[in-house]
Amino acid sequence: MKIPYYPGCTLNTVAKPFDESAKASAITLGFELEELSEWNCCGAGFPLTNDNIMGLAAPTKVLANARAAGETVTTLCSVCYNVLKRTNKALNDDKERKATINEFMELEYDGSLNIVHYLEILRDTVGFDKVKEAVKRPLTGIKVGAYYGCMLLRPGGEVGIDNAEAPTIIEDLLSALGCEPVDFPDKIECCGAHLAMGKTDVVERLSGKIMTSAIESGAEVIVTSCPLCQYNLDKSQEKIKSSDAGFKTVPVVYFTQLLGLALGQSEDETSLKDNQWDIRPLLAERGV
Amino acid sequence: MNKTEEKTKEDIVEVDKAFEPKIMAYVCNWCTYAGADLAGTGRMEYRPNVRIIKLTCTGRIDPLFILKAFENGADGVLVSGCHPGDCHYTTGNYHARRRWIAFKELMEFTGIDMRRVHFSWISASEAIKWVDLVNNVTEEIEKLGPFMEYKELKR
Amino acid sequence: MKITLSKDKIESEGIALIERISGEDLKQCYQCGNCSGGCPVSLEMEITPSQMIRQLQLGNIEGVEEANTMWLCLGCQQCYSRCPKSVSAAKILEALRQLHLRKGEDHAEIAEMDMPLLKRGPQQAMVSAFRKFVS
Amino acid sequence: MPRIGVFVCQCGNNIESTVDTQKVADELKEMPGVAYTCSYKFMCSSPGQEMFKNAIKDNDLDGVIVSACSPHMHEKTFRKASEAAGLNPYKCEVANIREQCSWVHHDETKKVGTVKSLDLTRMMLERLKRNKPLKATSIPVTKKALVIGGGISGIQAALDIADGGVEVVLVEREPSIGGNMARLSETFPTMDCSQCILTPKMVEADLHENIKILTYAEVEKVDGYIGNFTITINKKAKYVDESTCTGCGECWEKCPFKADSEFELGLNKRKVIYTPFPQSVPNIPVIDAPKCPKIQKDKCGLCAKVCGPGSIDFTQKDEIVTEHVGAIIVATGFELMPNEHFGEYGYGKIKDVVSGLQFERLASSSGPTGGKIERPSDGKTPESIVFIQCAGSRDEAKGVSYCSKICCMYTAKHTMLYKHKVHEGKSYVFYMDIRAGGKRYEEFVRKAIEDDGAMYLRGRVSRVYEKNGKIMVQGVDTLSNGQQVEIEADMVVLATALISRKGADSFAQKLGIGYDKDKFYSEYHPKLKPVETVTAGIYLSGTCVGPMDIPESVSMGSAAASKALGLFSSDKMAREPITADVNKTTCNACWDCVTACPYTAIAKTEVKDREGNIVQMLAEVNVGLCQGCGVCVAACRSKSIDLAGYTDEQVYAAINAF
Ligand SMILES: Cc1cc2nc3c(=O)[nH]c(=O)nc-3n(C[C@H](O)[C@H](O)[C@H](O)COP(=O)(O)OP(=O)(O)OC[C@H]3O[C@@H](n4cnc5c(N)ncnc54)[C@H](O)[C@@H]3O)c2cc1C
Ligand SMILES: Cc1cc2nc3c(=O)[nH]c(=O)nc-3n(C[C@H](O)[C@H](O)[C@H](O)COP(=O)(O)OP(=O)(O)OC[C@H]3O[C@@H](n4cnc5c(N)ncnc54)[C@H](O)[C@@H]3O)c2cc1C
Ligand code: SF4
Ligand code: SF4
Ligand code: SF4
Ligand code: SF4
Ligand code: SF4
Ligand code: SF4
Ligand code: SF4
Ligand code: SF4
Repeated sequence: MKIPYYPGCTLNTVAKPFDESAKASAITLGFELEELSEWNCCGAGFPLTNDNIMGLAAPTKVLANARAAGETVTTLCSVCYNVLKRTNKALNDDKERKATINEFMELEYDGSLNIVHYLEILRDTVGFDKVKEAVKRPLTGIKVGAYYGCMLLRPGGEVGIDNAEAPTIIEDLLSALGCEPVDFPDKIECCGAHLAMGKTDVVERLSGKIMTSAIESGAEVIVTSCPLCQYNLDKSQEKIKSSDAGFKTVPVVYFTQLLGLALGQSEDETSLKDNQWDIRPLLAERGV
Repeated sequence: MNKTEEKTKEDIVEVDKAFEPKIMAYVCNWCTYAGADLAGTGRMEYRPNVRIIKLTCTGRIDPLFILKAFENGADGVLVSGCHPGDCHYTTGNYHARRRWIAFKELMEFTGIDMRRVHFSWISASEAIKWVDLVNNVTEEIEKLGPFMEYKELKR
Repeated sequence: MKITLSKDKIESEGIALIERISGEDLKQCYQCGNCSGGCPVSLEMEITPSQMIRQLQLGNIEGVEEANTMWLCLGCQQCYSRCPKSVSAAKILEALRQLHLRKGEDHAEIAEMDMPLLKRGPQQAMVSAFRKFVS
Repeated sequence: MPRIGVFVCQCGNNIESTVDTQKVADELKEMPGVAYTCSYKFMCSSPGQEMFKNAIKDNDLDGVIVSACSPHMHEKTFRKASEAAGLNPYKCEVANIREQCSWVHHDETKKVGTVKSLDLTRMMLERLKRNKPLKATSIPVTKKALVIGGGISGIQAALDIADGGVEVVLVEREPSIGGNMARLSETFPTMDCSQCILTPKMVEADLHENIKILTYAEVEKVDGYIGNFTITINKKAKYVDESTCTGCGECWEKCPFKADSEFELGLNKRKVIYTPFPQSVPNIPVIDAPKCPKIQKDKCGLCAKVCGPGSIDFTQKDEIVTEHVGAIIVATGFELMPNEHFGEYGYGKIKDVVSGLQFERLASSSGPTGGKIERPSDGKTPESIVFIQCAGSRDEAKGVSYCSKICCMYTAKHTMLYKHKVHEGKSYVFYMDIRAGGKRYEEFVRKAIEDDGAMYLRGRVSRVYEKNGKIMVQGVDTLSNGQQVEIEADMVVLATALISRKGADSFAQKLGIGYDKDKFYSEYHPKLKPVETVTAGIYLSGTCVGPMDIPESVSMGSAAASKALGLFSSDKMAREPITADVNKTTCNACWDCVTACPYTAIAKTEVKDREGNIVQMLAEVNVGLCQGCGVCVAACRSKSIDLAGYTDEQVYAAINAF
């Protein structure tokens, strides 16, 4: 089974490990992520203006190209998922808007694309019990905090991969991999997002609060589904550590890296060495 | 004496020899009829061209009543009942309202100028609204002149 | 600070423009404060999201123009998600930013961006920040 | 040729000053069918009416017109007089030449008024010629009432009707009457204990010779109309013989199995054979059949062994009973918004986040903790409690748009109960507005704040989460610069929205009454007919209409009872003969009238031949339900339905005389 796949700007570059481990895991689980032959950046944010439809042009172009490739498109990055899904809804909710935007499109888009996140494929198409069966290297005893951030969940009515206030989809996957998921209160709070560009002090406070919340709840590892979350959590630790000697760092990895590992990919294949805060000593310590 | 009253009084004298429109009013027993009574109790004054037929509810009004009025020499027709939501029979006037939509087409088909038909909601306390309605409609029909088409058609 | 209220101010062109850009009806907000309670950056803001909306309800655009609120909003949708009236503070803040950006006024702090670091950071951060701060 | 009399009233000078009444009388005299006319000073006076009656008799009149004041004024007077003179009252009509003529056209030359009066009377004359004599129907009234729902409101209604000397059947779906009030600890604004004031009423209802209580029972079907309803009731099997059970309690003492107590809202267990609470009325247990191993798998049977009178009967079946009643009072009450609703408030997940009603149980001396405030998770006395108002209420996005009206008050009460029981405790209340509009209500809330130290914070809570065994409440105080506030609490109480009961809409359809968008039942008129429904003979009471407190629920119960007693005050109920009737030969069964009728008074009926084959379908008007609006008449395209007193023929005759 081949599923058209939209990587988005970041997975093609700095978030390569996210992309590669996901692709490799897919093969093991019996499907293939087939990258769209033509794609552009989605805009990295759903346009919040009401009077200007041009912000919708970039994501609509992505949707049009994806629709040409099939009925479904999958994404890995939470932001891409959010933008594409909301754009699709916005177009379908307002036919007039759709018509207007189509006037600017080379390829017309009719609104009929189904946008799914990689996690949804694992849950709904493959099934977490099938994932569990495929696990070769159970990550037994590793306490993992699933960090959702904002884009995967909100607004509930428009994005809604899961319950927007109490999601469990990543935890359910982690359980299938043998990990011990750790619930922590700040898992749906925002990391600071684009304030990474300039307002790093704010990002440190927000990301720091999230990580502290995870660590205090017992997490030894944090997984994310977004390159920006990953970056903010990673980068903040550097700074927090320099100002607070008592702060214990925590490895932050993409959920697909743990998935790949559990499915039998090597530490190299899952690019574990590329993570800023190394998870390998912990794995070694636990003998997994 | 308010402004409308003064004006109409002059008019009455003046139109003595002029065209006197005949206006039929179909009103419901509970709201508009009582509103019209209140105009009387308050000794208000309005143009005398209207003849009221009291019905149970605007929902009772068959669109044919309106055509029939024109056939019998009316120059204009008024229909008025309780405000939406206030119907004595809870929803009768909603039925009436829905019926008008279909009725408008029929009217246009029969060649009746819709300006000759007025629909309105007047409650039992809105005597002034009733007075204004009658005055305004009378004035407007006066401008439109006598309704000849149907009479000719009948002949 | 005293605010002098008037119909002209409350129903000004500027307010209408903000409502048009955001697609939000400011009157719908009943000031429950939920957005401010849930906003992850409200502690950093000079005026919190619900206060910002209140100022706009009073027609006091200048009062919110000065505040850092609009430049701190992350677009995380927590405010909108939990608003009992489905008002999006995020969209209203976007409208306030647009008032600047459409006049060609970039948000000054762009200069503070750490460019070399950016090379190693995720593109999406850059794209997103540029959309929010630069015309 | 008809013999019609026309009586033109001068009303002293009220009419005469602008209408030449003599001229009207004279001109009418010339009209065909008119046998008598006159002009008279005061028609409504005693001599006027004597003259009127004599004229009818002397001239052998078969119809009369009184051209006088508005029919809303004296139509009744003149119809009564007609009847006294031997004339059918519906052969008397009033032409309105005062309110709608002499009083609004001030032309002293009398020209305008006379012309208009002539027209109005002439139109009425043509209409009258087509008036049929109508007979005010009267329908017999069954003097018995059904009350559905045995909460405080239903109990009050039942007691008032029963005290009025009329029999009442009180149907309650739970094993005991009492409703939600039975769950409350103490009640605002007077703080009397709920059980102390409710139990005597429950017992009184139980012992009242005019009240029959059917518990564990539900209304399945309602047929008929005002004065004549037939009710089908399903009495669920209790597996206990009510006639012999003494309520000794041996059975539930010994029953070895437990289930969650519905009454305690999951805070406690009950046995499989149980009464919901100790003061239950009737004090007769029921067996929770799905949970009883004896009934499911023929194992156990302990209760039967210990029951002295041998009242346990595992073979009992549901029973259908039929009741004939004249009036129905609906008092089915409310429920709270279900727990799962509050994701951001951690409900369901965090054990110490409870609903207001659960808090009532924790504060109640007959509750699971014996009235000690203890947190459900570990039984610890909470040092601080956060109360969150408007949980689900006033929340268009995720809850209901309306204000639940009572939660401001019961939250203030909760803070007091807490303070009185836990002196060291601190309570915090998040509110948006305080709605305390009742007698001594505002004072009550101020007391909670000023005397009992409840900290009121204006703002909504954004989220509630657990951290290190504490419940973190993150919200805002909009009065202090819209600042985020955070409280470490031991317990959180949600003032959850009052909502209509599940299935309230389908139950309304069964009864033929209206409901609003929130599925609360609709009053006939929200101000002036607050206990009536569109269906005559069915009345509303209590929180099935909308959120309200005990005083209001009780007042409404009494109001509904007085409506029913009014109906029962005579054996027969007079009905205006203004009702619709279907012409059986032309009705083509299109059902346009059926959908148009606001009172569901038109039924689809089958016409059968002698063999019982259906030969035709017909619309048929139930005159008991018909209110005479005439909507159906205008709806029928084949002109197969007409309204007595306002027939097409009558209306057209009036139009033709225009
Ligand atoms: C937490 C809380 C605290 C409160 N505190 C106070 C207070 O301090 N003071 C005060 O004045 N008010 C208080 N109230 C309000 C009070 O509880 C209500 O006003 C009152 O209980 C309403 O009574 P009712 O008879 O209308 O409804 P209910 O008590 O709900 O009774 C309805 C009855 O009908 C039965 N029923 C439902 N459907 C059917 C059916 N189809 N067939 C047969 N039976 C049916 C139900 O089983 C129930 O017994 C409080 C409410 C809450 C939630
Ligand atoms: C400004 C205002 C606006 C309002 N608007 C609304 C609204 O929009 N909707 C709404 O539902 N309610 C409204 N209300 C409330 C409404 O007016 C009252 O609820 C209602 O009028 C109360 O009626 P009542 O019969 O109890 O009292 P009243 O109307 O006061 O009637 C009492 C009567 O008793 C007579 N009386 C007094 N003493 C004696 C005596 N010793 N002997 C004989 N007769 C006596 C008085 O003369 C009076 O006629 C409003 C009230 C106000 C003040
Ligand atoms: S949550 Fe919504 S209603 Fe409440 S203050 Fe914020 S915008 Fe206004
Ligand atoms: S979108 Fe902006 S205002 Fe809203 S909660 Fe997030 S950061 Fe705060
Ligand atoms: S019948 Fe009417 S018009 Fe005649 S005297 Fe009586 S009140 Fe006046
Ligand atoms: S033991 Fe028998 S008599 Fe006693 S309560 Fe139970 S059923 Fe009734
Ligand atoms: S038979 Fe059922 S009800 Fe009776 S004691 Fe056993 S479990 Fe309890
Ligand atoms: S009564 Fe008070 S707590 Fe309840 S919904 Fe209304 S305002 Fe909110
Ligand atoms: S007159 Fe009105 S109530 Fe009677 S049957 Fe017709 S529509 Fe129904
Ligand atoms: S609308 Fe007329 S024809 Fe149709 S069912 Fe009713 S009575 Fe019969």
